[in-house]
Parts: sequence; C-alpha cells; structure tokens
Amino acid sequence: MSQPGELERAIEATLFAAEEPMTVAALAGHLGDAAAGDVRDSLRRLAAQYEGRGVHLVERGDRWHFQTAPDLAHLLRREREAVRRLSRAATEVLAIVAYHEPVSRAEIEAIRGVQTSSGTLDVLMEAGWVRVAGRREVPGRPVIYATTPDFLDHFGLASRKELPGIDELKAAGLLDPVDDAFEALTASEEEVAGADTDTGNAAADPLD
Amino acid sequence: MSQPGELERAIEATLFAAEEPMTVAALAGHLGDAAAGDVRDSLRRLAAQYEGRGVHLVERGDRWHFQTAPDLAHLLRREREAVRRLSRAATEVLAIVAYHEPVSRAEIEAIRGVQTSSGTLDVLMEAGWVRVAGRREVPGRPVIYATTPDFLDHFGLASRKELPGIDELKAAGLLDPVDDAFEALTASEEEVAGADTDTGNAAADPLD
Amino acid sequence: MSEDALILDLGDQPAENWSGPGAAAADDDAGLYLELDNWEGPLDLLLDLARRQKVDLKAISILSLVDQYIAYIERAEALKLELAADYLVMAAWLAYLKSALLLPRDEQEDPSPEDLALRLQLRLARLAAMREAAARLMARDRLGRDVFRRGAPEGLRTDRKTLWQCDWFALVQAYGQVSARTAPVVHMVRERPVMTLDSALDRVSAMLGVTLDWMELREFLPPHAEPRLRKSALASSFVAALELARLGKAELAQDEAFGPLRLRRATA
Repeated sequence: MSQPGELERAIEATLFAAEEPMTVAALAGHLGDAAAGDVRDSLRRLAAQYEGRGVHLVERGDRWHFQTAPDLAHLLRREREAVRRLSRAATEVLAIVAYHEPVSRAEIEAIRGVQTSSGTLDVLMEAGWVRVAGRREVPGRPVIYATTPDFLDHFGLASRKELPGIDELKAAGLLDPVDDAFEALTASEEEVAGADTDTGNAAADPLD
Repeated sequence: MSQPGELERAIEATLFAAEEPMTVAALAGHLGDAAAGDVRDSLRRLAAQYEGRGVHLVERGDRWHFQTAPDLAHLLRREREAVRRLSRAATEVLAIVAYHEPVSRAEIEAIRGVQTSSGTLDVLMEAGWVRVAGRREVPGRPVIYATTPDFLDHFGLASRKELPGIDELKAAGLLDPVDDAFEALTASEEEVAGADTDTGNAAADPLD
Repeated sequence: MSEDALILDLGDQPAENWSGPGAAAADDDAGLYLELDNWEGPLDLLLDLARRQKVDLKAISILSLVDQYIAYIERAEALKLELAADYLVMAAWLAYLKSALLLPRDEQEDPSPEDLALRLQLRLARLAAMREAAARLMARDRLGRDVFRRGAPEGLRTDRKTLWQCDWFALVQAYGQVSARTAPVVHMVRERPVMTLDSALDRVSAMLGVTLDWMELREFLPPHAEPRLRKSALASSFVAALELARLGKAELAQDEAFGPLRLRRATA
C-alpha cells in the first residue's frame, strides 16, 4: 500500500468520519475544488491500497464507504460462553419435569411445595433441557413442559426410564403429587373406582 | 505501508468497528487467544503503517483508536457541530485539575483566588473529562477530582505526561502550592526556623 | 469572540494582543470597567493588570500594580458599578500592603510586607501558569473538533451465552429432597409374623378334636415359632380358647391366678 496523495488522504479522512456512505459528487462537493474524475481515480487507488487489509473501501450503489473485511465479520459479533451451575431451585424443577413429564407449572409447584418463578423454567428452556410440550386440555389449558433429547444427552441417559431410584420411590408412593397421594390413601379405604377417570392428572403415573 | 499480518488485520477491523477506544487487554480479550505482547507489537506496526495517511491510529491513555489526521481538520470541521464551548472558568478549572490531579475544590480555589461554582465542576464531569477520585484523608475529608481517559482522548494526549509544558511547570515549581514555594524561597535566604509561623498569618492575605 | 481565541492570547504574547475582557486600551477605561464582571475575581484582574506592565511576572512592580488596581476600583465605584465584595477586600488589602512597603521597615513585623508581596507574586505566577496551560490545552487537536473518530462504526457486540451445568447426582438428589420435603407423612407398619384369630381358632379346635385329655394352652402353640410369632399365637390362641368355650365346644380350667390355663374338648 503506497503512500497516499493529498486528495486520497482527504477522501480517506472524509469517508472515515462520514456517518453515511458518500457519492463521488458528494465527496467532490465536500472537498471544494476537486474534480469528480480525480475523486473517482483517488477512490479506486484508495480501494486498491486497502485490499488485503482488515478494512476495505467499497462502493455500494454509487456510494463509497469503509467497512470491515468480510472475512473478519465474525469479530464484530462475538459469543462469549460462561459456564454456570444450575441453581438449586432450577435443579429441583428440572428433576420434577424429568420424573413427571409432561407437567404444568401448577403441578410443579404442588410437588415442590413452593412457588416457581417463571425465570426458573426460562433458564431450563435456555439451557435446552426443557421444552413446552403443548397444553393440558383441562380448564385454563395450562402449558405443560417436558424434557428434550438434549436433556438425555447432557445427563448421559438413553431414556428417562434410566433415571435412578424410580422404582423404589414409586413403591413408596413418593412420586405422586401431594394431592394424589392423599387421595390414594383415602381411596384404599373406600372403593377405588374413580381413579382412572382422573386422566387430566398425568402426574399420577410419573413415568407414563 | 506493508501488507498487514493476520493479527494486524484483526486489530485493524476491530478498532475500526469499535465505538469506543480499546485497551490492549480489551483487544486481546476480544480477539480470543491473542497475547497482550503480540497485540501491542501489532498496534505499533499498524500505527506506523497509518502514519502519513488521512487516518491515524493513536494511543490515548492506554486506549487505542483510529482518528482523522489533525492536518485535515479544515476539511471536516465545517460539517461538525462545535464541540462543547467551555466558559473561561471551566477551562481554567479543567487545566488546574489536569496539571494538579488529584485536587480538591479548595486547592482549585486557592490557585484561582475565587470561589468555584459547583456548576463549573459539574459541567466538566458531565463532559466526561473530570471525575471524583475519592477523598483526601485530611480533616474534613474533602472530595478530590481527577481527569478521565476521555479527557486524554479529547485532547489527544497519550498520557498526562504529554500535558503541554507540564515538565517546565514542574521544574519551575509552579505546580507546588504557594506555601511550599514561599518556604523554599525564604528558607534559602534566612534560617529555616521561622518559616512555619508564616502559615498562621496567611489569613492576612485576602485570597486565602 | 470564541473562548478559544480568548485563551490562546493568554500565552506569552504581548499584552497589546490581549483580546480578553481586559482588552480595552488604557484610554478606554470605561469599557474596561463595564466588563468587570468578566474577570474571575480580583486575582484575575490583578493578573491582567500585571500583564499590562509588559514584563516578566517576577519583575513586576508591586507598587504600581497596587496603584493600578486601586485606581480601577475607584473608577468603578465612581461609575456606580456594582462591585463584588472580594474586589473591595482586595483593594483594602493592597492599600495596606502598599503603605507597609513604603513605611520604614519594622523588623518586628511578621510577616513582612516583602513576604506578603512575594506571596502575591507567587500566586499570580501560578494563576498565569494555569491560564497559559488552559490555553495550550484548548489549542490542541481536539477530538470532535479537529480530529474525528469513525463516523459510523459498526460496533462490537459480545453475546453472552450461558452454558448451564448440572450433573446427574445433583438432579437425582434434588428430586429426592423435593420428595422428602413434600411427601405426606405416612406411617408404614412393617410386616411381621402374626397368627390371626381365624387361624388360631382352626388350629385350636383341630387339636382339641385329637385328644380328650386336658392340655395346657402353650401346648397348642407352634413348637418352633420365633418369639414374636409365639406371642401373637399365644394371644390369638387364648382368644380362640375363650371363643370355643363360649360356643360350648371346649372347657377351660385354671387352678390359681396366673397359673397354667388348661382346656379340653367339651364332653357334651
């Protein structure tokens, strides 16, 4: 890249400081007594000088401007990855979704016994482990959540059936939501007939 | 201007695209695995390559940015709105802060011989050139002021060492308080013993 | 007049070129006074007056400086201009300084008028230095006035992406803790060996059918039962014996309180 002449320097500075691309006419006007032809020649020489650099001088629809070299565009948009541990609350919610899916937020709260902020589910969806799996066809049509294939990948599971401890917990009745467990206890003393009709509550069978 | 290496191209593109000047550390961080030393070397080479062009690569208070060549100011000035016009008071206060920093308001007033309205310092802080730099650990714990990196940017200084004439002012003792200078002058003539008693009578001076 | 021009002329240039508030020529004093507001205090005015002496600040005549200052203040008062108090205080102090300088030197006086004059000189020198520094600073190639950054930078953006971490154990442990925390309290009775009343009834009546002799109750118990089953069997068999007696199928006998309980088939 050879040393620029005075007109080239002037054009270089003008285009650098300009807030918008400029036409040859606008440049010539700005630079006072410059002839359009000279400006055009200088632009070509400047563009050649910047070839191979990190910044290019380019013409777009009659207007000239500097821009970052296309192969370096990735430098303008950097991704920085930060590793963070899932919070205790998010881990609990994830476990509940994994064991009980598909499950609504109300059901998650019933199992956890505490309110769940929407941010917690957002984090799990951002992590790619939980997805919206539709709506439950009950009054209010609550959104229901389920785990994703990425979830299985991350935890090294071939399927949710591999989640440990299910059988023992199930036998002990610890996987039933609070309300169901209570009903199950009372139902054992009465007739059990009504149990199947409660299809809306999928959580009754956590691994179904 | 020789063809740039890959790191130089990357730095060139990054600084062209950046909205703010960048430190070597920020550049190295943005460019991923670049070593600070390599970045510094590349910056120096780039700056040399741009010498004589219409755009220069400059260092201002440890931060680097591209800017138009100063000798082309006449081409660009006309389109720009004038930079903030400072009152004479603000101009003087800014100089005092820059040459004496960190400095308290009382010290500024001692030099100017007049009260400084709080608006004057506010204007300088709003311009981003002066900041509160803590408190002096003396009775009353007065707030002290210092200049900012933006100050260096704006006035084209690589560091405060480049403040015009600062070495001469220092050598002439003109940056020392009057009391110190007075003692230094009188001590050379008489015995030093009595010097301290003067300070008690300084109130006789209406400017103190 | 721009402030930059104003400051620029503050340098080492001759006072004639001074275009600031004090630019008015000496024979245009009224104009000077009218601009008194433009001075940044009495020290500033003094510095301008000192510059009019066209000599190095170290060589200025304090006496003539004092005279000039006082003269200006008097003229301003004559013109009924409103003067800030500190200008008047300075005038009074300068008048005192002048008289002290003119009087025969009193060795006892401390600080001496010469010292006060020196201090004033030092102050003027410092203010002059800062005025000049300010002028040189303002005259630099200033960003946004003389030099410019890129007009339309693309901008750098760093998208933060969080890689969430959680391991298998944390997941399962969390689930266990949720379950433990929220499970209803259920008391589970462990299964243990018992002999029900029905089976005791069957067993006792079957054994009574085999013999006609009195038998002690303990003989009806399973011979090698473990202690807890044995207790259950004893209780059940006792109740069974009572039941059989009530039905008239067996006779009970006990010779003394807490003595062995005997039974045999009823001889009906």
